[in-house]
Amino acid sequence: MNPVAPSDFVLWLTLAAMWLPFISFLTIFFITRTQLALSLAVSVSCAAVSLLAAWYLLLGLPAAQPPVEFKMLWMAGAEARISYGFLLDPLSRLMLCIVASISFLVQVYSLGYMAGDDGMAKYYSFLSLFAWSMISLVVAPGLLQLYVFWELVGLSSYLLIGFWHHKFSASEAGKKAFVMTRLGDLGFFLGIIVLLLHLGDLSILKLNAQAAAKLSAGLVTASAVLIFMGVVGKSAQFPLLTWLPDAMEGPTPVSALLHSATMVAAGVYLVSRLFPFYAASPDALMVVLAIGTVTMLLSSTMAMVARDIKQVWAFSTVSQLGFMLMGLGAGSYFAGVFHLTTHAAFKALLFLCSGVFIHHFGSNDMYDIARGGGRRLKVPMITITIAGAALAGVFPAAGFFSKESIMGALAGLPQPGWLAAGLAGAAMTAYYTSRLLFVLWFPRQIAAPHHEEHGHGEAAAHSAFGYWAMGVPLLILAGFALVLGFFGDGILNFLHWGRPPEFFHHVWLAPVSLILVACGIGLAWLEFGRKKAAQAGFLSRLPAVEALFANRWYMDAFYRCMLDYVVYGVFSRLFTLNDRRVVDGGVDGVCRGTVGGGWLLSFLQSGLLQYNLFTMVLIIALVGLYFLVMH
Amino acid sequence: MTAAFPYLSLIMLAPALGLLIILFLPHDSKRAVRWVSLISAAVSLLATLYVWQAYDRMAGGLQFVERTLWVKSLGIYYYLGVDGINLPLVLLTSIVLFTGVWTMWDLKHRVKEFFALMLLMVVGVYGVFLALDLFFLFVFYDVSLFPMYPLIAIWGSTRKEYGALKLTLYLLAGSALILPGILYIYFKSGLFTFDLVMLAKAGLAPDVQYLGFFLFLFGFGVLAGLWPFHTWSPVGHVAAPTAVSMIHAGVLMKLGAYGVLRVGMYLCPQGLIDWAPLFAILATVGIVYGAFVGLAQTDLKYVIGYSSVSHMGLVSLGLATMTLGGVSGAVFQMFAHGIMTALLFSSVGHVYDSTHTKMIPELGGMAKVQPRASFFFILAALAGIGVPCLASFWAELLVFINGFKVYPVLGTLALSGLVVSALFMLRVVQKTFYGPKNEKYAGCVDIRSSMIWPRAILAGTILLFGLLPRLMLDTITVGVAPLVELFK
Amino acid sequence: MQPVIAQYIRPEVVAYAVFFFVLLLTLGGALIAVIPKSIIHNVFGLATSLVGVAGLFIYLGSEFLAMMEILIYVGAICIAIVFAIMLSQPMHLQIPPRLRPKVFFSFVVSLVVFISFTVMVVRTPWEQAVRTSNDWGVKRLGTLLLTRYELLFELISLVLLMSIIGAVITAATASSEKAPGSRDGEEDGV
Amino acid sequence: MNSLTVYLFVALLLFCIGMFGLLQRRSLIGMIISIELMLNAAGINFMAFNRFLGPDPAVGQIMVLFIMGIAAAEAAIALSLTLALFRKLRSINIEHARDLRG
Repeated sequence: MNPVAPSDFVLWLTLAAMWLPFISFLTIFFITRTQLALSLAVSVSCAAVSLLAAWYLLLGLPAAQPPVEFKMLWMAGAEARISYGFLLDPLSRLMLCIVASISFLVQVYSLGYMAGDDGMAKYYSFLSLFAWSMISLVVAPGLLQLYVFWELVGLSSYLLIGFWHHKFSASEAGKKAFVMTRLGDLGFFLGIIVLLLHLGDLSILKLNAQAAAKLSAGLVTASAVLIFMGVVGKSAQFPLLTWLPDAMEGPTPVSALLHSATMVAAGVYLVSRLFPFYAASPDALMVVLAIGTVTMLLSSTMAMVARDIKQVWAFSTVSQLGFMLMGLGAGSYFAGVFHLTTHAAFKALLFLCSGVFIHHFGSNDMYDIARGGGRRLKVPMITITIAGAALAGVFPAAGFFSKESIMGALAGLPQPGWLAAGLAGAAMTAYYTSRLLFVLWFPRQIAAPHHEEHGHGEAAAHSAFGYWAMGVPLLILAGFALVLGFFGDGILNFLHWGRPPEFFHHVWLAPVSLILVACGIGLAWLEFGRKKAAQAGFLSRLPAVEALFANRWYMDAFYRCMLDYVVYGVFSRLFTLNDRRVVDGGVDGVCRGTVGGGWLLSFLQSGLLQYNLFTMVLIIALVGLYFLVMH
Repeated sequence: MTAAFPYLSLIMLAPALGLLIILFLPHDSKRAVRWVSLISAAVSLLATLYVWQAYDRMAGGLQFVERTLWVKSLGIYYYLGVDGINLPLVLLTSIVLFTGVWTMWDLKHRVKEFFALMLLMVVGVYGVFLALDLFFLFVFYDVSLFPMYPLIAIWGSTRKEYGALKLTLYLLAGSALILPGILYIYFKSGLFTFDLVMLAKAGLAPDVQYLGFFLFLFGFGVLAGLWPFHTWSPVGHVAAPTAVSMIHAGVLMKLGAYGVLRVGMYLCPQGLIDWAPLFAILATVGIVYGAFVGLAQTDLKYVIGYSSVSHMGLVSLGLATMTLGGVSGAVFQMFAHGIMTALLFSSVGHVYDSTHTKMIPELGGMAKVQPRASFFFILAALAGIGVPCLASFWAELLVFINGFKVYPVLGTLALSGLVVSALFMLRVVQKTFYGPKNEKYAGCVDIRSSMIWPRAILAGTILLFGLLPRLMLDTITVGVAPLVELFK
Repeated sequence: MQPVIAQYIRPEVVAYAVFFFVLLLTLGGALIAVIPKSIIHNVFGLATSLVGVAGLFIYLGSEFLAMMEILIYVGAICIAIVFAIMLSQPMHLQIPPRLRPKVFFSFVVSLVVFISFTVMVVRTPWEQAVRTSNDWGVKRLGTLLLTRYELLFELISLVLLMSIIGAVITAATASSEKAPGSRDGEEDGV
Repeated sequence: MNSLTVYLFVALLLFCIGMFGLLQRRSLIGMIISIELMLNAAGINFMAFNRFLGPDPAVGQIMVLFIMGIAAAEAAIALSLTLALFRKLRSINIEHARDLRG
């Protein structure tokens, strides 16, 4: 379908949705930083306007609207012409809405969570920056604009993960996130260059429509896989998945934003954005599927042993992202996007609920929280259960439907192994989710109600305003997590412009996966829920395996080793040595040689008058002799 | 087109006039010296801004030309002019000079001599960028190099005599290649003129271009920090005082790349085609190598020095691609890197002045102690690692695209240098500005309100051209397009 | 006996004898001026040699120059040297032994010079220029000095004047500068 | 006695003896003496050419007169330097005066 130019109203609405967060960032960062209330007002109101615009764009435009495209030239340097503008098609409208909603909710939530923090204004400016870059990424009409904001998303997550930069671990995590995603972006950028050099135009619509026709199959696969490297970095897929669990060093609302709608979602979004392009290369899809599967299984195992509440969710994010990629890799555009949507809702909810606990008890450890009396906090306790159910894929929560559609796509594949892996993953998901929930619900010893440890900003947290600022977003998100699943068909129709492709429902699949989920929950009940349970997983009986899982399959250690021994130890040291000794040493050697030569020659300058005379006379005499003999 | 008013001479001679006035001021009138320097820098800046906005981008080519015969028997002309290539660099010089003078406002030690030498150096820099006559270009080139020695040796720190000597010797060694190159071209062309434009129009024999470009490549390459002739740069930067580092890393290193571009590539296009693979290899090695070595440094200024090596490698790679995008990217990178490095050095300069250390392990948590200085440093560091919407991103983008297009393997290697440079820059940011603060430096003051402005100008420039790259690129492309035609 | 002697005392024989005597004075004096270690002997050798040179000048037709030679060199310069010796080189001090290699190499170099110049002297075809004047008189000398060579004459006077002033200043300031230094030296000596 | 070569030869011998002395003497005064010898050799040469080859006998004599003037000036300077050197070093041994050693 050919794109149409936007009407004036849509143009300004979209630009408002895109630019208000940026304006808010600039205003807060450079002008109103010292006035907290004003800054908060600016930020939240900009986010609200942006949210409204996004919802209007999602619902207000006609369903069968052809894509709306608007471009202006941003940079022109010979071959590379980067346009700036937006592309509104169902996918970007849906995603725009998700991003705007989550970032608005997170901003509201942070009013309570971050109250009393020194850098709260700065925090809000960064949130705005994050929203701006993610929104611009989502609506980008061309790959180069997408790449630009892709990098900016990386930057804003760097700033936010390392927000409490006086903590070493936080700044370390920010750095790790940035560098590891940068590693993946290397491939992304190369892929873009390959496409640019062969196509000359990186408009997403054209790319999706024409790439297969214009490029050779090998080239499509190569560039698709290269671009997928960026996804691997951004969406924390195997082998670059270890930065995400560390990224929870940032404030919890940031984690919510990061894990649901912005940073990691960007990767999956990119694959969906270029889905027709990927679909042109079965090999590339196979790579996506394989990476997704490996990641999903690995991170599920890691989540099974983590004690840190945020870490459990972090691993679950990684594994759910793996699920999405599996869905996309299996060839179902809808399944991936649908799961992305529902996941955004329930994962944001999970983190925000955990944030309340962490905020209240000042601890990340789920046993500590349980012992502190976590279950007395009614709103977060109920909402976290809903979100957990969604994550585990329990009917009727949203996760069930989206996961079901992914399983459907996997079942359509010729090899049954993928489906088996998917089902195993679902069971594991159910296990670790319910493990955490049971620990929270059925603590072994409960401390006295008033013997609580407080996190930061405790005074503000207990105010009514703070409580409701944090509570309302939870309730809203819980609503979404519950009902979003029933909109599956609507989203399907919407995404395919009202002409959904034939979609196979496997009747036997839902019961099978439900049974597996039940098994997972049951196992967790046996170990953690029932009265006599020791609250120790079956894995604790296999210390080696547990250690393997808890140490993230030693991937971190591997990277640390690589960094320490290969990058620092070998390259950096060798090059430095080379620089000091060989290059610089060579130069110094030349200098020393010159000085030494001068020193040697200085013996000729003995200061002895007669010696100089002697030389002079001798040379004159010899020259004289030479001329006489010659002529 | 002949300008009615000699704006270019004004740009160049305003610092010279300032220099003269300073020389006649009494030794202890420090305020007057500062003000005279600042005003002459401001006059240059304003004139540059006027030329920048008045330059006709549709017409392109050389504008604001001033051409007078100087020595007839040797064919030497006083010949100034701007096109899309040197206009950004003149703008860069003006900005860095103005902010540099302002940054050194608090200098106490031998103020008069410092500003006099600095202005002298800048006169040379303007001369090189503006002159279109090889003789003048070379003379100004050396004028801009000589003041470095006293500037570093007197006002520097950390092995200053060593650094100054090394830098001077290196650069003079480069000059020693350039002069034969110029004379070689002069005699072999048969025109007996130093007029760059005439020489370029006449065209030289391929073998003359071959040798000529070789001489220019390595002669100017030394100043551009071309690997492996780069070691003067970190040592010199470490030793130099803040403003000198700013001008030196920000502007002077560009003289080298500009020389390769204006003299080498303009006069000897065939020579570049012959030497391009070697040039590209050296550039790529420089990019990767500089990043890795920077990773192992513990001195803040060394880190910046090596990042300069890495970034100037990008400039060289861009030039070696011989494509419109690549060369434009290289020119843009010169500008962006100049501003960025100036900002880095001016922030580090403040940290060093207040804490008296620039060793990374000793610092830490400076973001809490000196939020302003930290902000500027981090902004510049982010620009350095190619964060979008900051000026150097676009330049790097263009260079990488064209680098990959012309040299796929080298381009990929250079790209991987980007990851390493991200690693080492963030490492510095983390170790120095983040983390728990060192109580020893807890009482150190931040940048004063009035001293924010020079840094803010630099930061604003980075942001402005980062958000609106066309402002810069449209001009550059106009200048580069005719040059690139030579390679076809 | 008269004729026998007269047979030998022919004018040309006498002339030769005297010539050889003059040569002997010149070269022998020169050797004495150079070889002995005692500086005062050297000065006497120099004086002898200079007298010989004056004799040679007579043989070459210029009595005036011979007289000047004796006046200026023997009379003035040698005396000045003697004064310098008295002021600077205490005669009673031990004279350090010679360095044989130095003497040897000096000899070799001088020999090389000698050979090269000898070759030149022998191989050059000397040609008589056209005589424009045959007047050896002192009067013409004086006229020329004050006409054609006036500038040179003035110049040489100036050089002499300056050198004498310079000599005085050098000797004088050196002594005044030396004053503290020499005391140091004496203290060292003590 | 009446051949140019004889005089040139004598002058050459005198010159070389002077040079020998100049090169091997350590005493500054000894060196001055040697220089005087060499100057005289030059004078003999002038006179010899004047006598046998020159166009005008007055010219050679004038040259020798100039040489004498120069020699006088040279001697004055050299001797004053000797005195200065002696005051500085307490010696006129030329091997002790080597401040210019590189």
